[in-house]
Amino acid sequence: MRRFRAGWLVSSLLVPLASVVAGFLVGALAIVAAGADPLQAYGALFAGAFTNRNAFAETLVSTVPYVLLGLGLALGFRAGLFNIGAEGQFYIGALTGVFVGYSIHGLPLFIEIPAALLAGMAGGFAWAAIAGFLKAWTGAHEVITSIMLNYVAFLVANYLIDGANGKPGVMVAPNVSTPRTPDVDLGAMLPIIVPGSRLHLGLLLALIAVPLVWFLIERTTVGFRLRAVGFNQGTARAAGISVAQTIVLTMGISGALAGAAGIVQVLGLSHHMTDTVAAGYGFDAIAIALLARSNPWGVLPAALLFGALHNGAGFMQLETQVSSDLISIVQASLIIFVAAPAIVRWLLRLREQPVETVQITQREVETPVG
Amino acid sequence: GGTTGGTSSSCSKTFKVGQVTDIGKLSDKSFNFDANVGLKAAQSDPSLCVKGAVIESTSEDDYAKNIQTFLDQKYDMIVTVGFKLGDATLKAAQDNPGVKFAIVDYTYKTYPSNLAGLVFSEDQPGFLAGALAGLLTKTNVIGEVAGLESVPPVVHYVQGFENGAKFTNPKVHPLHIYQPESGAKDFNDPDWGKQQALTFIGQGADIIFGVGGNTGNGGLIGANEQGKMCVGVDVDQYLFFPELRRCFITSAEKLVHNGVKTAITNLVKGTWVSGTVSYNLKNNGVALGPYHDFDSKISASSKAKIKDIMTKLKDGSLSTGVTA
Amino acid sequence: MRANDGVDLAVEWGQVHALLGENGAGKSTLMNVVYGLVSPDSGEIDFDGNPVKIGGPQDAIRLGIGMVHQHFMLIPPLTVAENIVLGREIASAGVVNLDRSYRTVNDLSARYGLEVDPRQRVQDLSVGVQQRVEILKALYRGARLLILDEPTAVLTPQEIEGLFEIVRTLTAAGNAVIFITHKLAEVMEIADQITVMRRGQVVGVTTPAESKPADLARMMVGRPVLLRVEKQPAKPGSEVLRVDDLVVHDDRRQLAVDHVGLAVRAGEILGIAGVEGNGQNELVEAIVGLRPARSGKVLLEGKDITRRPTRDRLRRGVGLIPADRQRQGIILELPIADNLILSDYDRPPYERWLVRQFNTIRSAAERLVETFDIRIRSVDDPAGSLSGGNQQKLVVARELGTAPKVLVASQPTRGVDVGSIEFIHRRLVTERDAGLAVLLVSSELDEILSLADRVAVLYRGRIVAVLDAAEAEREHIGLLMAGAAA
Amino acid sequence: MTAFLQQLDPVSLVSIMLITATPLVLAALGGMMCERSGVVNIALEGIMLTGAFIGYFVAFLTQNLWLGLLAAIVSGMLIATLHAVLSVSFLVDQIVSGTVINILAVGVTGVFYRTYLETATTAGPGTLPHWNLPLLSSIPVLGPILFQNQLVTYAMLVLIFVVHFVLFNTVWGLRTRACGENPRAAETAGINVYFVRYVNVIASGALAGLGGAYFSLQQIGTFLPNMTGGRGFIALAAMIFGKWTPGGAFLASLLFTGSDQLGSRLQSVFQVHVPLQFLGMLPYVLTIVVVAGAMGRAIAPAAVGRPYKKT
Ligand SMILES: Nc1ncnc2c1ncn2[C@@H]1O[C@H](COP(=O)(O)OP(=O)(O)OP(=O)(O)O)[C@@H](O)[C@H]1O
Ligand SMILES: Nc1ncnc2c1ncn2[C@@H]1O[C@H](COP(=O)(O)OP(=O)(O)OP(=O)(O)O)[C@@H](O)[C@H]1O
Ligand SMILES: [Mg+2]
Ligand SMILES: [Mg+2]
Repeated sequence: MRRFRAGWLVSSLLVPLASVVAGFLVGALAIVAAGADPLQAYGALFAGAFTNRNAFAETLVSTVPYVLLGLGLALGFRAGLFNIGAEGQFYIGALTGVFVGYSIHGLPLFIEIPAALLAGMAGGFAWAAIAGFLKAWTGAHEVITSIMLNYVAFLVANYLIDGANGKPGVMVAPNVSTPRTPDVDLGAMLPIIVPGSRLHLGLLLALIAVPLVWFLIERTTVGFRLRAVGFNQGTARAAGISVAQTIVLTMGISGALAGAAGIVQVLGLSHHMTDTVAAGYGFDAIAIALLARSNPWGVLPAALLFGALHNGAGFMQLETQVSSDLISIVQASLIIFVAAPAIVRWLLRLREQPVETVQITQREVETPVG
Repeated sequence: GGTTGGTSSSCSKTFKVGQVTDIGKLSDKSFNFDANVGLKAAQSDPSLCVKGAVIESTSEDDYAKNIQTFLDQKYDMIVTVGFKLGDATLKAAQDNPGVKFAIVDYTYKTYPSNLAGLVFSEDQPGFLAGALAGLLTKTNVIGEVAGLESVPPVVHYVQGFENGAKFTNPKVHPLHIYQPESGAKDFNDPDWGKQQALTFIGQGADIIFGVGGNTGNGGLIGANEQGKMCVGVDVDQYLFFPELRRCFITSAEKLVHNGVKTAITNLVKGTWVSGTVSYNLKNNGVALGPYHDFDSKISASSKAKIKDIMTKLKDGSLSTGVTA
Repeated sequence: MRANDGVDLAVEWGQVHALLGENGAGKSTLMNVVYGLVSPDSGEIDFDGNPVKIGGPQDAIRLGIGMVHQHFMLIPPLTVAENIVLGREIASAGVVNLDRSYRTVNDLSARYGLEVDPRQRVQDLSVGVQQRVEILKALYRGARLLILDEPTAVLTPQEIEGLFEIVRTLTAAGNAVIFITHKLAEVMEIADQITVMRRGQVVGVTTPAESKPADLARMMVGRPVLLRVEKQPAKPGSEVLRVDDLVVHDDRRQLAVDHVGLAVRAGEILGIAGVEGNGQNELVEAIVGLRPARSGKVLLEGKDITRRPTRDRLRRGVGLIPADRQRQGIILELPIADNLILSDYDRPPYERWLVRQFNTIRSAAERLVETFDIRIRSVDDPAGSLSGGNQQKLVVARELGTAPKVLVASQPTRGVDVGSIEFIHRRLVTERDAGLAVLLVSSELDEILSLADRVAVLYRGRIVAVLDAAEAEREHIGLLMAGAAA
Repeated sequence: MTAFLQQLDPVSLVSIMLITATPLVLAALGGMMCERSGVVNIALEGIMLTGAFIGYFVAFLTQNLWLGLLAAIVSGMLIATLHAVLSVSFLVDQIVSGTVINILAVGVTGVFYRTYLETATTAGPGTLPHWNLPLLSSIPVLGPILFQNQLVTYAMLVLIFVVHFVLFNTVWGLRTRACGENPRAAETAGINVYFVRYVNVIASGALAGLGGAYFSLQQIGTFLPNMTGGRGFIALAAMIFGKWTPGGAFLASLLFTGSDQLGSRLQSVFQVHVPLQFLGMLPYVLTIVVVAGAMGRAIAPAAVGRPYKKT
């Protein structure tokens, strides 16, 4: 029993801790190489993420979309689907959601907010379902299609908002000089939950989403279905599970979460949409889902970590004047050590657990769907 | 790297000036970069006592936050770049009347007294460069490799350039291409730009106008590689691209750095001007760059023509025909 | 030579050493240790009288040890020749010389009478032929000690005879063979020495002369085993499953099931005899809806289900024991409990309002584990931690547990030890007597003969004969399976 | 008609298609070596970006293009080695380690560009010379398309055949494919799966690194942040689309660059006034359509993406 306890302590506390430390250490090397003082840099990063005025609130603001995006991708991974398309689904979700948001008027917020949210999620669902449908019925590899759909989604949003050939887009706000949609109706804006900050109700939505997604995956028959398909399509099919249907459904739900991220950003922050609303979220989302080992609960700390890094980066640059890309180096070195506990075990010369394979994307490559 | 320090000891008060870029970041080789040049210029000018810093925005939700970061650090002035920051800048200016704001390439209908919108008549240098191109082209075909059509300054340059070329050479056949919107590659797809230049050259073009950050620069590289002439943009690119020197006939200059430095100077000297500040040929906010290596190859009469056009544009007796 | 688990095993040159043991006894693991795939925690291996260190298969191959794994170690998209020479390629300057490879393989297969086409892709081969390729692989590497892990499961009686011939020539030439099987008759016929394992330990060393099959069975399982199935003549009831003029294609769009018609009635077992790869899998998959029927009909209790989805067919009372447990039977990564209720995961009592009912699932699973004597630590362990035989028992337990109207059982006892075979067979017979209709597909002739009430022989996708099990006799069916005209 | 042809300018169209396909093909070939041995390589983008940066950085410091080219390849191999160590030795999910490398590449190149290159005013060593192959280059149509190129493009054309030969004719290729289809079987045949995977992953780094040199050393003559612009992912698509074969990947890349160039010409030369966004969509939509319709299922190497663990 004691040895079990010790093992548990090591694997669940010491190793992750050591991983983060190791990650920051490697990041420090890069900071030095970039000609800055790591202590000053990390100090500023921390202050900018947590201790400055409103910093923690801002960190949470950045965390919200990460949580929703991370959940979406994690869910896909569990079904063996590598949904690279989060960014595109983010765009479409924001687009459909904002359309409803500025089209409805004067209804109470407990109607308008859900309406806009659902519209956004529906948009994301539909967009992701395209890739799912193509995979299920033509075998088209979702990595290709979802990458391509990202570009298409951006261009759709861009066309509807920016317009083309000098003509304004159909969704552009009248009499504003910048290409953006009208503001959503007052009742559709997510209320601020920390006065004086930008932290909005989206945080609660994200926090609710985590247990919901966990429950969906681990406790419902739908979740069982998608895990079964993720592990072994042949057996799933023989057990009467429709693999094709499951793939479309899973891609859809995954996309709905990405879409939710998009519309929540709009309803909570800018209240209107531009064609760069999703810029920069796509790959962070993948990294977060992977860091979380595709586990919904894991998404929470992973998203918080990324939110803190994202948010602290500004102040770190103000203090050090090193390129904002520095944060990517820190992110990467953190992921390496967190995703590969084996390395840390090996560094710490811990022989208890053998190197275990950490298979996060349960992709079953060999059997195509039919 | 960075722009910390630089203030001389004689300063009674140090003015802290922060710049917030749009998601194009400083490496856009365009207005974010030029604005930063202006900020650095102000900083290294000992008479101004300026300490500058920049924050690059990585996603559009950062705009308001990054401005706020400077405000929390009690900065005296904040320079923002591009229409994408229009809303965030206005709101911050209204909430912080004690802090001065300047936004590049953007105007408002009404301004608070602490906000200035710096705009530039890109059509004028575009027209002049086009006029020169019209005179120098032997094939009567010229090409423009441009950035996003949704960014007004780009369109002003292109239209000015084409009108100028037609003005001096009615037979000229201008070809232009705007970079398709792509998000990640906006203003930053030099290889694409280069291939477009090659396409134009395949159509007989002998002068390429690169107008669109690194995408346009790709066009210049293509022209240089094929031994054709090229026209730079925004700054005197002859100085920034030593390896392309032999192709530059001139650059259509938009002196964002001057604009930014002037705005900062106004703050320091207590001569702050709010509202729309337009820079044009009259106040040297825009200019036609030097001919450099082509100086000898351009006939006196041509130079005279250009001078004449310039004066006409200044006194308004000639219009570029571009409606901003 | 010695290996761990406190196992001692001594193999003499020139002898066939049979290794028996119940499922999960550790036979494969022990052999994997000898072949360097699994590294022993303690103990040593002596070869030719001197201790050797076998760090990996390279070492084993160098020493002249060859192993034929039951789960084939072949690379489907590669050709027969490529598979055989892989690792010891015939090449000049790093470039594979295919012609010489082909010739070498041809010579080899001629020498041992193992017929293969070196140019064919392995994925296009029947399992029996794949077995030959595996053996050729070992021989090509000049194995002096040949390990065969349950090699006869997929061979026809004729092929088994052929294999035994090879084994005899090998041993006659002074080589040694370790022969793992669950079929006692084979042991009696081929073995010189016999080692019996149970729960990772050696429980007996003997020879065919010293002990009878029943004794071996008792040693393996630890209790007396009935090797023959006790059953009354069937009392067939109404027709449950009917297949009319069915045509099915395989993955390569080749005709696999060629206008097959058959009917199974309640309370009877219809056996489909045939060498694997003659359309059995396609037929089974078409019946349960995993593969479209090009033409023809599948009827369940008179209702046409040809176009119904699999889920629907299972709901209506079709049960399936697939031939390949690891590809269609279980999900190695999921807990044993989930695997035991797989086909009912989304119906009450295992589901309420889309929510899975774990207590019900666990208790149901534990019941099945109990009744079917599956050797596990906990129903929460992944199914992948079970030995092959126990994985098989898991599938059988699940399918019989759901009380179907018709059970399509494909190779139901593959890789299962005698004790479990006895058990599974008895279960099938009792269910039959309770009115279950069973379509038994098996390449084990003995199994067909001892279980089936009627026997249909499948050859090249056609049913070449249907005989009454009573007067069907072995050699005749064996010939039919091998394609001799009926 | 002739006017149309003159406007279409097919020779320059095809030659531009070929040139712009260069990094796609090289990265796709790299991904192929990698995935044929059972290791997913989603890091092609990051490796190319690194190659583009290091290649130019070294060329800039030494003022020697050839050293730069070498550095691009070597840096690609180094960063690929990180991928191998993580995913082969430490059994990290291959998608994770690939993503890490992509993020890392953006960071490292961005930061060091800012620190050491952005404000540099001295000229770089320019771009790789155009080599017009004697005689060949004067063949009418083919000459300008195939035989008036720069080194990286020539290398791409040659490597298509080399990689095909290696994968399908050599001992190494046979073992590579074996490890990608069934590593356990490969091991029982006495093959060192780890070694094979390491070498292939590193080889893919060399190829993608060379692809990076295309941008900074062959086309542009300087480094610019994110100048690879996501082409690593298009290359990934081209590889899958080409069913993990060099020839297929080559054609897939041409389809992509072709539709891209066509879109541009519609605007610039034919001055068709369809919304630019739709022109921009052309290559992506076309790829989706073809992948879904014409090609159907892409059967990846069976074991790709799965860390191999000895028992
Ligand atoms: N690589 C492995 N890792 C963990 N457990 C294993 C491994 N291989 C086998 N086992 C376990 O060791 C025990 C012995 O398995 P093994 O396959 O050797 O038994 P067996 O005698 O071959 O049984 P069968 O007759 O069913 O093949 C089984 O309980 C199995 O679950
Ligand atoms: N890595 C592993 N982890 C857990 N269990 C394993 C592992 N490898 C094998 N096993 C289990 O041990 C059993 C024996 O392994 P192996 O594949 O050698 O079986 P086998 O005896 O060759 O085939 P059969 O299933 O016919 O007995 C496997 O069926 C599998 O259930
Ligand atoms: Mg076994
Ligand atoms: Mg076994």
